[in-house]
Amino acid sequence: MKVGVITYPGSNCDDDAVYTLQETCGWQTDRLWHKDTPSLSEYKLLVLPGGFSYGDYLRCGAMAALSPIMENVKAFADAGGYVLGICNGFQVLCEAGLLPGALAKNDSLRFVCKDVDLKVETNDSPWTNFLKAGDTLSLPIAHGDGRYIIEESDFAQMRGRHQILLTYQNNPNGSAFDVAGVCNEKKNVFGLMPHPERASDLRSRNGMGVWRSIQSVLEKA
Amino acid sequence: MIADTQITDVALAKQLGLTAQEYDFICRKLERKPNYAELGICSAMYSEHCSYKSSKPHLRKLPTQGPRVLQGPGENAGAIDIGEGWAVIFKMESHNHPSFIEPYQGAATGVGGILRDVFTMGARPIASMNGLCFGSETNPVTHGLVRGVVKGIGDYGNCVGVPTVAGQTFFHPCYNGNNLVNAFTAGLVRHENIFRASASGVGNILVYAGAKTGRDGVHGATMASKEFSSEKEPERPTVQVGDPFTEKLLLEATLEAMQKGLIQSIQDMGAAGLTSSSFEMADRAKTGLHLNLDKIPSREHGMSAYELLLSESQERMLIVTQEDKFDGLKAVFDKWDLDAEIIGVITEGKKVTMTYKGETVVDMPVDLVANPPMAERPLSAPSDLKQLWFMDRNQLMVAPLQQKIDRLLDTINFADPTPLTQQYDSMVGNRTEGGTFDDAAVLRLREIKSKPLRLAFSTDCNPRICQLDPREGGRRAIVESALNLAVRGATPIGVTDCLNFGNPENPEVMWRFSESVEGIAEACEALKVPVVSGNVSLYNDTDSRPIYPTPMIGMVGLIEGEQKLPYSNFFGTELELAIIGNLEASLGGSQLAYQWFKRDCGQPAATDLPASQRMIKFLGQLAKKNMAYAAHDISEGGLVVAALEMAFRSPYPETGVEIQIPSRIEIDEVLFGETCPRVLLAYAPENRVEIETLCSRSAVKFNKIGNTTDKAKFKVTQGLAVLSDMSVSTVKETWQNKWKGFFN
Amino acid sequence: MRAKVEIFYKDSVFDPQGSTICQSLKRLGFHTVKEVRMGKVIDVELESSSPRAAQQELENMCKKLLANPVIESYKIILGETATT
Amino acid sequence: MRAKVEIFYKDSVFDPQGSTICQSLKRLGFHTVKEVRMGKVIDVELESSSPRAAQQELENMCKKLLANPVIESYKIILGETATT
Ligand SMILES: Nc1ncnc2c1ncn2[C@@H]1O[C@H](COP(=O)(O)OP(=O)(O)O)[C@@H](O)[C@H]1O
Ligand SMILES: [Mg+2]
Repeated sequence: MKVGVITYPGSNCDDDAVYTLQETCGWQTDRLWHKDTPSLSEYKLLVLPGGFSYGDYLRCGAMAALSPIMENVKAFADAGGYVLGICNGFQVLCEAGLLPGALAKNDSLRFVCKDVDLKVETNDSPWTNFLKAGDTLSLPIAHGDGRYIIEESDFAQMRGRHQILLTYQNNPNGSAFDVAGVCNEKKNVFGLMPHPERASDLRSRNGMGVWRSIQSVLEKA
Repeated sequence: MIADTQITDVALAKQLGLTAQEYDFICRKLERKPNYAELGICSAMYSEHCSYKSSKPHLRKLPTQGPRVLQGPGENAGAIDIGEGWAVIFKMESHNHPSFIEPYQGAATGVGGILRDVFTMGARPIASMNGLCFGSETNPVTHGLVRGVVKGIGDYGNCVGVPTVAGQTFFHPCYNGNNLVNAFTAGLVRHENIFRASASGVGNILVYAGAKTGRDGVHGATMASKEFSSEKEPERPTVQVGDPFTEKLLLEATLEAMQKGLIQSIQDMGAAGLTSSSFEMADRAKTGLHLNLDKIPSREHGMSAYELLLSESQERMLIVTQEDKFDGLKAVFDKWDLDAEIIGVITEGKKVTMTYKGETVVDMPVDLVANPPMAERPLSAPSDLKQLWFMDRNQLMVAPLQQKIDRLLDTINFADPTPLTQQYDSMVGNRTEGGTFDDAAVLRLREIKSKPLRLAFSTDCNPRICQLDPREGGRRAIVESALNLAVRGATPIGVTDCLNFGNPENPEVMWRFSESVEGIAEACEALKVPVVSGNVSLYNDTDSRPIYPTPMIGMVGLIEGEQKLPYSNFFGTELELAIIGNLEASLGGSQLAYQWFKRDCGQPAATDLPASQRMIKFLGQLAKKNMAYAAHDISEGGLVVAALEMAFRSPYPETGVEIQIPSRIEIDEVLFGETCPRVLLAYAPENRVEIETLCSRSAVKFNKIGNTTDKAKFKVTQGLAVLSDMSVSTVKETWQNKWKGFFN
Repeated sequence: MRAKVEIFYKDSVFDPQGSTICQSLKRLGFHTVKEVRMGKVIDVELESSSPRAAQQELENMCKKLLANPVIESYKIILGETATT
Repeated sequence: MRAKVEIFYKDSVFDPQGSTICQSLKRLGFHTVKEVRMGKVIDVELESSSPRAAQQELENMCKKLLANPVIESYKIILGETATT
């Protein structure tokens, strides 16, 4: 199974993602460069990693969302391809319009790095089918701009469609409705602020739940 | 013919910080007067910050050799062999003065500078630490400084993606008006990929790479060599603004170009910018250079040669390579959206010449600039040491124990640093293991597949001891750093130091400097750890009052093979506690002495170096047993603080401690003494025999001192007498809340 | 030609910076302060053929990059110079 | 009364954010853009007795809290309303 990790200028969790996908999950992992526009059809999964693309200048993820490769990523997602955005990758997906909502500065105005308890809202998704709805999942966060913003009506609709996958048990950043991770309507695009790739072998193995979930879907596909 | 449009004289030289003798020396060597740009070059390179003219003779006393040393002091950073063909590169550096003027940018650019020192050597940075000293918490400016410095460090390191994994923060009135920001970074590299900064190969080209040059920080090096005064506004060059995004690009571009064989040698442009990087590279290779300043990518109009040479714009590199590699090099930097321009060529003749706008603006021997005359600084022992050593032991003796404990803990120096440490990304890189911000951070080296290897990092310095007895202060900084590593099971393998002192023209400051360095040297020799890099920051005074001597130590340790990390907290409520080392310790220079007498006093007892070495070895062997135990070194605040910290970090809120002091033993000395080396150990009772046996085989002392309980109390008894019985959770709450105020 | 773009969070989005500044100002004794909103201002030097062209270009820049319509609103101000 | 304070880095201070945005705009095809400086704008609602009093209060706020005189300069604009 072949997966791709995109590097933007300023991405800094791309190595961590590659390490986890390749060494821990055992998937063949290619690095993709934001300026290139390769055919993505050979990939089962694309990962937009964490970091500070373009230094988080202007707005997190805004400039990366306009990278040349993003046209291809959009086409890939439109065709039903699986796309995961972690932390800065989540911000890029929102800025690119592949996920609803937006991410703003934490209400504490501070960067925060710690383990947080998440609630698995639903397992009716390719990203959480290995988990149990209602379970607690502890994953690390490390961000300064993780406050998810969404209108109440949109939230209600997304919730009804099982698009809200993860919420915080103790909201660390002021996210609306405690949202930590959401997917699009088709559920093939998922973004989350916590870092499953930092919790897949060393600090804990809690992140494996996400990888096992998507693996089962990709293997069937 | 040299352009002499601007004539210089002694008065101008003095304005730029040179002495009359230095100016005279320069004129004699040149056989003419230097022009303005040349004088600027000398003023920067002759400054204390660049020349080490006061400190160099003393630094020669530090042991820098050892079987693992691949690169000692003298390059951008030191290199230590860790086996399997890999090396760890590390260094610690100060950014004190810039951080006082503009805490956020000053601290940020400090982190940027140390990162560049490490990746210039070819290493990928994997961990950072910082040592911070601030003035009194009641000083109104302290809060702003703490907030700015912490945010600056965090924003820069987080953005580049290097985890900040450990550090030390110390508050004391002696830093009012002159706070310290010392930044440490370590990186990983294969032996064969270590790069050095030498301009060798006549005909090779010099390439400028990275961010464009502006007027920022012109004369930063000279500023770092002057004291602050609260009266007159210090000279303020334009503050340098850090750009961590460009730094990240520069890091990736540099490592990629190195890996593709496009770089022969490289140096970052740090203090004194292009001037120091070019002259130092030529000096190391005994070559000359010719530079064309018109080629420098600049972002401001109308910059003079002087400004181009002395700008301290951040995120820039000077690269040496063969001419035919330039296209490849440029392609790599283009890929990362960075400038790369040929600005010069390596020549014979140990001379640097520079042209600008068609004129020769600099024509100077390398040696004259790169090797300024050393300064002879007289030393004299302070006359008031005996007074400082006086401590009214009786007054303490008669006070009730609980009162002493309460006062001991009533300080910002006993506080949970979580509100600070959470602002640092401590996990990026996916190497950070276990609880970060313990005595030492531990990182697994995931890139090394042939053998499980981990590195441990710690930083330490106790300025009180350094003030009262600088030689002991130097020794203790080394031994405590080493113990911080050893309690996590790591073997110390290398040291970097950042020596922060006052004005070297003050003989008492210089005496303390010399003593500290000798103390560090003694301890390093005893523990067989070499010093491979470091930094000196002098002129840390305000209104002629020097800071306490602060030789901040950064130490690196190695853990080979699979072994479980020891706990650093009480991991159960039925553990036994033992002090490894002497039961009693001296109160001289202790936190209790300061808290009680409101001044640092008492004569610190000397660290027993052979005992320290045995203890480190013992801790290494204990860690290999794969037995569950917890270890924490006993330092500031003595046993009381060590035990409380271990209780606070227990996963069980009901965890308590009971300390039983044997009869006829001095209670204060057991509980509050800080003589080094002492370690607090917690273990399951069934393991006592094995630990005791190892202790006696290792010739270290084992003193059972109490146990953990499930009563959530901190209890001290002697015989039947209960001397203290306080609630752990109440103390913990205060401990947790102290730092929150800084960040609201 | 010089122009400025001001970008603020929409009123519906909580502005933690603004409210922190407001609190701090009150703590410092500035009691006349009622409300504070914090925004970005982008000062652009551009060589457009006419003010109308400039306006159009800036509109496009805002739509494409400078502002995020989900949470922000913007205002273009032509011809003003930045603070010096 | 409504007022605005604009805060920019002083001209002599490097503005990495502005220059990164400038490069991005150029890459996106906005070739007329020559330079970008990024600043903050603070929109304040205050109940001062007079415009003069307001001006004075805002000056004090800038000096005390809003601007960092070491690297920033500020400009007070009375009476304007923020974007909505
Ligand atoms: N400025 C700082 N930067 C990073 N880490 C810090 C800083 N200050 C304190 N820490 C971390 O917090 C931990 C606890 O601090 P402290 O209580 O002072 O240390 P100790 O365990 O030696 O008593 C330390 O191990 C250190 O790694
Ligand atoms: Mg310690």
